[in-house]
Amino acid sequence: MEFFLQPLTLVTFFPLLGVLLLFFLPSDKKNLLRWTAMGFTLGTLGISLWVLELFNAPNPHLQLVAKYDWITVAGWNIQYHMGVDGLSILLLLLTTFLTPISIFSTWTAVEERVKEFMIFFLMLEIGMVGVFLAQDLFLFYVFWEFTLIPMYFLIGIWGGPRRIYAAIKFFLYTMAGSGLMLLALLGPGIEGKTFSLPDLISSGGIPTNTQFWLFLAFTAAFAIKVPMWPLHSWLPDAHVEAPTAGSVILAGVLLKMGTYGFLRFNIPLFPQAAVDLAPWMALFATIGILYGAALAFAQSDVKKLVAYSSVSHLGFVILGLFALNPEGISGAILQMFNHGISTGALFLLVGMIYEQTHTREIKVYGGLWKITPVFGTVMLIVALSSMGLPGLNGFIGEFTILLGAFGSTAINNPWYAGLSALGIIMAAIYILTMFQNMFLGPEGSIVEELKKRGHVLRDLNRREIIIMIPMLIFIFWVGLYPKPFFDLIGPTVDNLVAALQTTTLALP
Amino acid sequence: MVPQDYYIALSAILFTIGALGVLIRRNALIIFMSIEMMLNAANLAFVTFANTYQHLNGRIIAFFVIAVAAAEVAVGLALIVAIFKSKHSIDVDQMSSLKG
Amino acid sequence: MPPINFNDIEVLLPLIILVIWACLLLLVDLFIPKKHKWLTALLAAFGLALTLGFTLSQLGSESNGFCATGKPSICMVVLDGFSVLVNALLLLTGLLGVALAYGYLKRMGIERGEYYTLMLFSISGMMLMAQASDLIIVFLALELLSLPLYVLSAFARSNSDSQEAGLKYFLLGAFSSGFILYGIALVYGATGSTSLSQIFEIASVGTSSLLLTIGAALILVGLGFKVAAVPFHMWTPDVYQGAPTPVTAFMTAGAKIAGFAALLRVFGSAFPNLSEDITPILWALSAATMIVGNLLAIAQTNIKRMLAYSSIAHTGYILMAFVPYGNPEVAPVSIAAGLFYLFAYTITNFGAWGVVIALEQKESKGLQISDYAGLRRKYPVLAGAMTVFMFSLIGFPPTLGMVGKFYLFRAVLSGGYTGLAIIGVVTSLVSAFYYLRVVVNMYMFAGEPKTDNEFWLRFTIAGAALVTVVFSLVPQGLFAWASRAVLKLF
Amino acid sequence: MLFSEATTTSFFSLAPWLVFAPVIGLLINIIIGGRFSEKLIGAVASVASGATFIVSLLLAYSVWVGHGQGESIFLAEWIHVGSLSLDWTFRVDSLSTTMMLVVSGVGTLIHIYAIGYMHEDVRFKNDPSRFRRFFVFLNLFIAAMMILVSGDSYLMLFVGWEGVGLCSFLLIGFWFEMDTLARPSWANSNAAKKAFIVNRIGDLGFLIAGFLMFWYLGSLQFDEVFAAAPELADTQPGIIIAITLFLLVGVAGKSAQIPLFVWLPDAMAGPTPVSALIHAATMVTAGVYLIARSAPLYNLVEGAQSVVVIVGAATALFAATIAVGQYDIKKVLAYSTISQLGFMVAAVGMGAYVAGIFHLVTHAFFKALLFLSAGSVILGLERGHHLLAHAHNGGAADHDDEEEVRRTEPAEVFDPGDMRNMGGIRKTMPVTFWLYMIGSLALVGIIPFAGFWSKDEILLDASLKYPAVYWLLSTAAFFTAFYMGRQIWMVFFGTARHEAAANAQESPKIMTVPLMVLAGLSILGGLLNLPFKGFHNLGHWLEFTLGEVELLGLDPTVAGLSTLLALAAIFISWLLYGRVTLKQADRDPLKKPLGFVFTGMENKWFVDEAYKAMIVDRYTDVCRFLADVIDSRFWHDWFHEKLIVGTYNWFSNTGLNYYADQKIIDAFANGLGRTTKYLSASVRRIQNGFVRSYALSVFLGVVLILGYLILK
Repeated sequence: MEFFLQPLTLVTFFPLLGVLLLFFLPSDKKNLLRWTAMGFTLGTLGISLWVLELFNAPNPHLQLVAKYDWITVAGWNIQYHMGVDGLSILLLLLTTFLTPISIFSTWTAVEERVKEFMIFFLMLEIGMVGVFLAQDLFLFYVFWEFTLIPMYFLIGIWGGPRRIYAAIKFFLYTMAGSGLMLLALLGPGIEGKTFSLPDLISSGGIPTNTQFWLFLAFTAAFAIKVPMWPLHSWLPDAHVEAPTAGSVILAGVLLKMGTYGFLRFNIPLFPQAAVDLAPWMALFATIGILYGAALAFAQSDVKKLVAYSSVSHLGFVILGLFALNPEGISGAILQMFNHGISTGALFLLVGMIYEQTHTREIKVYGGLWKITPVFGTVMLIVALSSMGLPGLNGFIGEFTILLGAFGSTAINNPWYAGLSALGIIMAAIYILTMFQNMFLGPEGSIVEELKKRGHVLRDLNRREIIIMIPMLIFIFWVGLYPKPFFDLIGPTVDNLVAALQTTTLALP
Repeated sequence: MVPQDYYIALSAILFTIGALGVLIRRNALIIFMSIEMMLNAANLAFVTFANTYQHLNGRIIAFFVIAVAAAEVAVGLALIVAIFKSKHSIDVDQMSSLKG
Repeated sequence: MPPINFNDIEVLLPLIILVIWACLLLLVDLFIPKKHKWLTALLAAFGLALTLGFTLSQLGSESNGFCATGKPSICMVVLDGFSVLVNALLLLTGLLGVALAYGYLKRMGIERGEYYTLMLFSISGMMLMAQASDLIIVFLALELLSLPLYVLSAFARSNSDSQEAGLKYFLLGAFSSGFILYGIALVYGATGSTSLSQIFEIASVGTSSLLLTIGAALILVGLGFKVAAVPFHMWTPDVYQGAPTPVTAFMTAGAKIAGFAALLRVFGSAFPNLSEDITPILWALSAATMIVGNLLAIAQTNIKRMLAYSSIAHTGYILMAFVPYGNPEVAPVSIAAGLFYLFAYTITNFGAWGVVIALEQKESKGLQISDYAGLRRKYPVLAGAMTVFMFSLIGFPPTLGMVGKFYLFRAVLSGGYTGLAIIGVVTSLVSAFYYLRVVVNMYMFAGEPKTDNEFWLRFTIAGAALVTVVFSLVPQGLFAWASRAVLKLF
Repeated sequence: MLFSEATTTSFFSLAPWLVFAPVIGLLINIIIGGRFSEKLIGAVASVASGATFIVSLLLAYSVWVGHGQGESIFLAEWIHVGSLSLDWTFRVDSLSTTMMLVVSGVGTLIHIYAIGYMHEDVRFKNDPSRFRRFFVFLNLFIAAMMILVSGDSYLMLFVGWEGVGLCSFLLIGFWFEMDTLARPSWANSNAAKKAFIVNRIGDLGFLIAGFLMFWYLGSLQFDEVFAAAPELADTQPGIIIAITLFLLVGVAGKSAQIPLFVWLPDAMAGPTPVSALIHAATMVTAGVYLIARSAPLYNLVEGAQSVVVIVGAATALFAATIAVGQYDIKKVLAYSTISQLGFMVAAVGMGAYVAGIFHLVTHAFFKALLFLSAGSVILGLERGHHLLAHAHNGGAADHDDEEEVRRTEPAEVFDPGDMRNMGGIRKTMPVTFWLYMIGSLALVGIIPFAGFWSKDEILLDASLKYPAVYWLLSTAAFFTAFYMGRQIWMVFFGTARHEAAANAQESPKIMTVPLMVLAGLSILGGLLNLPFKGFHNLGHWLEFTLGEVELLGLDPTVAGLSTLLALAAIFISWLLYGRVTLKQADRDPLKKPLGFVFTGMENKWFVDEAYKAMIVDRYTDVCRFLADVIDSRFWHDWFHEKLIVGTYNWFSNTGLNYYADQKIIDAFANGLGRTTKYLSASVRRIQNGFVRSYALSVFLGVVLILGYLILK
């Protein structure tokens, strides 16, 4: 019993109760199914808030640790080891926050096979929360891979016309990376006789050469997940075909698993390699930022646009992480959260209009702000947050990241930050172009077409507004008063950077 | 006395002939006979080595092998007969409906 | 003639019981009317369970049996942790095989009592293989397990595919026994003995002779054939497709376990000194098997064939663990990993074949992957279980397959064969292609599959799925077991 | 710290209300404004803006009684991460209060004016519901501008900096579904987007300057930066130069200097109060404020200063020449604004901060006046035009009847802003005419109007420090007088060239009264800083913040020369435009003598076209290329689909003659080349079902293994 009452165990496996309950509910009572799933995700959110309450921010170490022997025979030393610290607390909250929002957004969007949808969604939440809390390499891997399965079904069953293609591509791509990670995480596990991350870090001393290869292997998994340029090819397909809720979770949480992996594993576990390779990571991040932004501009499909913008935004996160200084890393963590909120909100909004018009072609829209003023205003705020307008959340993250990267001794080249800052202009270009083409200008052809079909474009309804309000609150909150967020992150990051400085040669 | 190397060489040749027979012939019975030839080549080797080491082991093994070969014959012939009954042919090349 | 040694009997006790039971069953079956063949099945299962009980009671004991007079190290059979676990696994395979077969035989109209007897005999051959400590016993056990399998493959007499499968298997099997026998002869020639312990002693003294190495290589070929390693695998898809499905299920697991047991036993205890020569060959075989098995599986539309190639691929994975067999530090991990993976594979595999059997209709209908379309809607539990099996075969959590692969890779990496491990990972990725195809069909396409409600089949499938998931979450016990499977060395 | 001076008369703690007041105003209008009447909405917004003005006054008073002692008022922690620590802190000193007063003062007047203006505008454009939105945006602008001028750190300034950029975007694109002539079009939204993006380019410079400051000077807070700068200037002056020049990029964006000025003329798409408030009086002067604020940095590096001067002076002249060739009443003013901003930038570049700020203040007065008067003219023409339309339709001219207006579609495309449609408005709109005259005279710099004093001070400074620049600026001043003269003659004198002009109607009081206030300020603004000893009020006031500044007297030569130039220019313009009234279809009289030069002026020297050809189109091309060719065709289709998926297909084909599972592979199917088909056929042959070939495989395996063992 003690095992199950650990706060972190509870927050991870609470949705499992929902899954079990859903199995026994009749599949034709759709609203019952929806509210059950909603209830359990809200419950998880509640538990995660309890975790936040228990979390002692100034303590830079793992907290609320749940540690039990799992497999400890035959030379194995695998533990059920969960813990939360400044690196993961925000992402935990982001996950538990976005999941109910996504489920709420499916009320009218998912009408078929509701029961399965909800089951998969709850399973997905288990995996995602587990990824952010696991402190044992093996446990992490299990959760990491597990998230793939429900997402695969979510895309493959409830997705768009090319859903199966997208689902398989998503699955194989991610699996390709994680396979190498599997080998790599066995490396320290065999050498160090343990899979516990804190133990491995504190024992340290992986030879520089080994660090290098293991770093690359982990990078393969994380870089695909992020996705870093040039491994991004699966993302637009997956995003375009995924149902709205899937896109939200995919962009909001799943991609963060990659950047989080870098932060949790690559940097502390292979500090020397991280320092040595930081310029390369920065290079790829910078290319990703510019490339993603350029591509986003050229898209005619709004979901693709947002997908490519994710490539660009997550480039910022990578850049910040490998600045390897407190500014960059804190900024990157906050930016993960921000991106989850902003891009999640973008996908939600795109989904809301798609539900009415069934097209994602930007061309056919136009002048929506006049027809649907509330929708337009919310979209504007979210879009501005995505392009990093000061006063909104995106800016805080991007600014601190660029600031950190600019003076980073690890990257040691202000050009990366300088060029990446171009990404901010390019973000303005594609976001504003998108906003203009959909919401400004004369009425688009879709309005006429809908009229012919007897539809009138409606503004956001109450449910949709309720979905968006918490997103907007976070957008403003982080933008205007990010202190509580930085307070959660700061101590752990300072500790991490200090540890880096003691374990590596290159950092002064 | 014939040197034992000759016996071993003979056994190797017999084995090879047997193996090639399996590869070349199309009649299931002849293939089967070739396999028997391979087994007997091994028997010859056993007996020769037994002679070299002055053991009984190798000779006893030869008897085991003969017994096993007999069992194989029983099963093999039954299979071949069954197939002949339905297909009226024991050409192994005609049995290629399973492939790919 | 030496007096009967009860110790010898004890070493082989489960095997002896099983053989006697099989012989009795053969007789009893004559008196069981055609309508009540379930009784035969039940008796066979009971025999297997009984033997399993005896086998498990042997856990922890270690001894030799049928030793040369005055030379207690030169023995015919051996009892050790490894053999007990392999035997237990084989008996489990048998039980699952019976469970899968019962309804199927009835449905297909080929219900005859000999089926179970033949299975019991084959299992006794397999068990003997795990316990053999003399090459000639290995050969005899090989024949004992193979001959009933030839017959079983052709068991559906009216089905020409089944006949073809039987004959192909028989011809090629006999062909490969020729190699193994000749290999034994050469080893005998090189060392003057067929006893594993003596071969080990002699081989470790002198420099390794070419004769010995070639002999060992030929034995490897023969065993490689049994476990379906590339390039000795070509019979596998044809036979697995043609044979009645429960036989196939039984073969994929049983013959593989026995083959690997012999491989480990022979090479681990007799030829560790040849590892310098043999390891590269094993490496190549393993890599080729993984690659060819997975790539050709992609092309299949028939689920039996696909699973056959998948079985080849899994041979490659398991072989991977044995590549560092000559490294005394890694060898125990290798054995444990291999054994664990065999267990994981057996459970998953039986589950998957169970679903295949459930959907198979007369005249080889319902065997296309596209016949699985819409399974989710009509039979959600079946589809769910199949999904679990497919993910387990890919090696995805939370399934046994994933834990097994984890264990395997650990062994390989411990031995320092990173390249092989990478091939393993990449080919698993390739394998996801075709396993997912089944899942896609079940969940994302519409169709009207049909299946009969057969309790034991359903029970087996559900049980396998449950075990696959649950034991992946609490594998501690299984790991402990696997690690007890130590080869008794001399 | 908050009340370290602890004077009873200190109102410093009110500083946050600079922002809160307009935010409360806009929140009220957003949340419950839907139920308000237009008057009430306007009143709420104006009161909010007025409250800001009062707070500004109180703050200025506090600074004054504190003998110029400024205060930093801490509100809340903001970004504290690593060694970066920034707070929401308001800086109240003489410089920032000057800006606050200008912004909130002019802003409030424009709020009031806009109540009248927008009332009509939304009706002419057929969307009265947008009235509320306008005032929300205006209040938002005031809030952002207040953050800009009161920020205590570069980053907080940047928040306001981008915030006003956003408001500019929103307000330029206020009528986003049409062009300036209310035809359905993308023009207005394009202008809005252009403004934002060009500004962002400047902001990039700002950001990079910030990064440099942080890493080399250790902070972004003004005082800390300034304190650390001298030391750095000794060791690495290059860094300071870089910082100041990157800041200049930001300034060029926001204050529409070369080469980033292109957005401002387009920004005239916004409603006229917006043009007046944002794009003339306040926002665009933020760049000037930034340089003045960064004076301690600029003072350290003379090289950077001269760059600023050159940019400013060049802009002043360049824009002035373009203004000569424009026909749109607002476009002329827009280029005039750019030109005047050039004056200011040049001034602050020279270190003549007082002159720059002085001109900023006076310019705010008279340019706001000019724009608003121009707005009045435009509305007057609109009214006249609608009157005509009604007359033609035989209906009564009742403008307050919304239904009536809505049904009335303009019979022809009529551009009420085109000066070629005007003429003789002097008579129909006398109040506006006089207001416009005052504004023009102030702009042209006729003594004693405000513009004279401030411009003269800049010219004087230039003549002392940068003689060449002095001549550039004087030439610009000459052009200024010429284009203003041209405008006045074309708009107000002569006879009407269009019936609408003949029927133009004067604007209501709510619009003209604020204009009168501005006119008063335009006349008397010079009093702020007369070039006589004891009258350097602004100079002394700013000294509190900027440190010792040089206070110049009046140089009769410079003043006389500039006045002469102005009068000469006006005279020439009368010769060309005033003597004879032009006909509507007439070519511009300058066209003939100047030829292609005038064509250049007319077409803004083709800068927009050049940017489009060199940058905009190229950017689009590159993006398209990356998206279509590199990412889609090469990376996605070729590499992934052909190479990876194609290989998969190929293996599918090895076993079978057709795609393995059509339904699934459909998605992957991309056709196989002949080579792959051939290959697949040959591989298929191996697993052919023949026992003997299987045996051969075994045999070959044996041979291989034995071969390896023997030959090893």
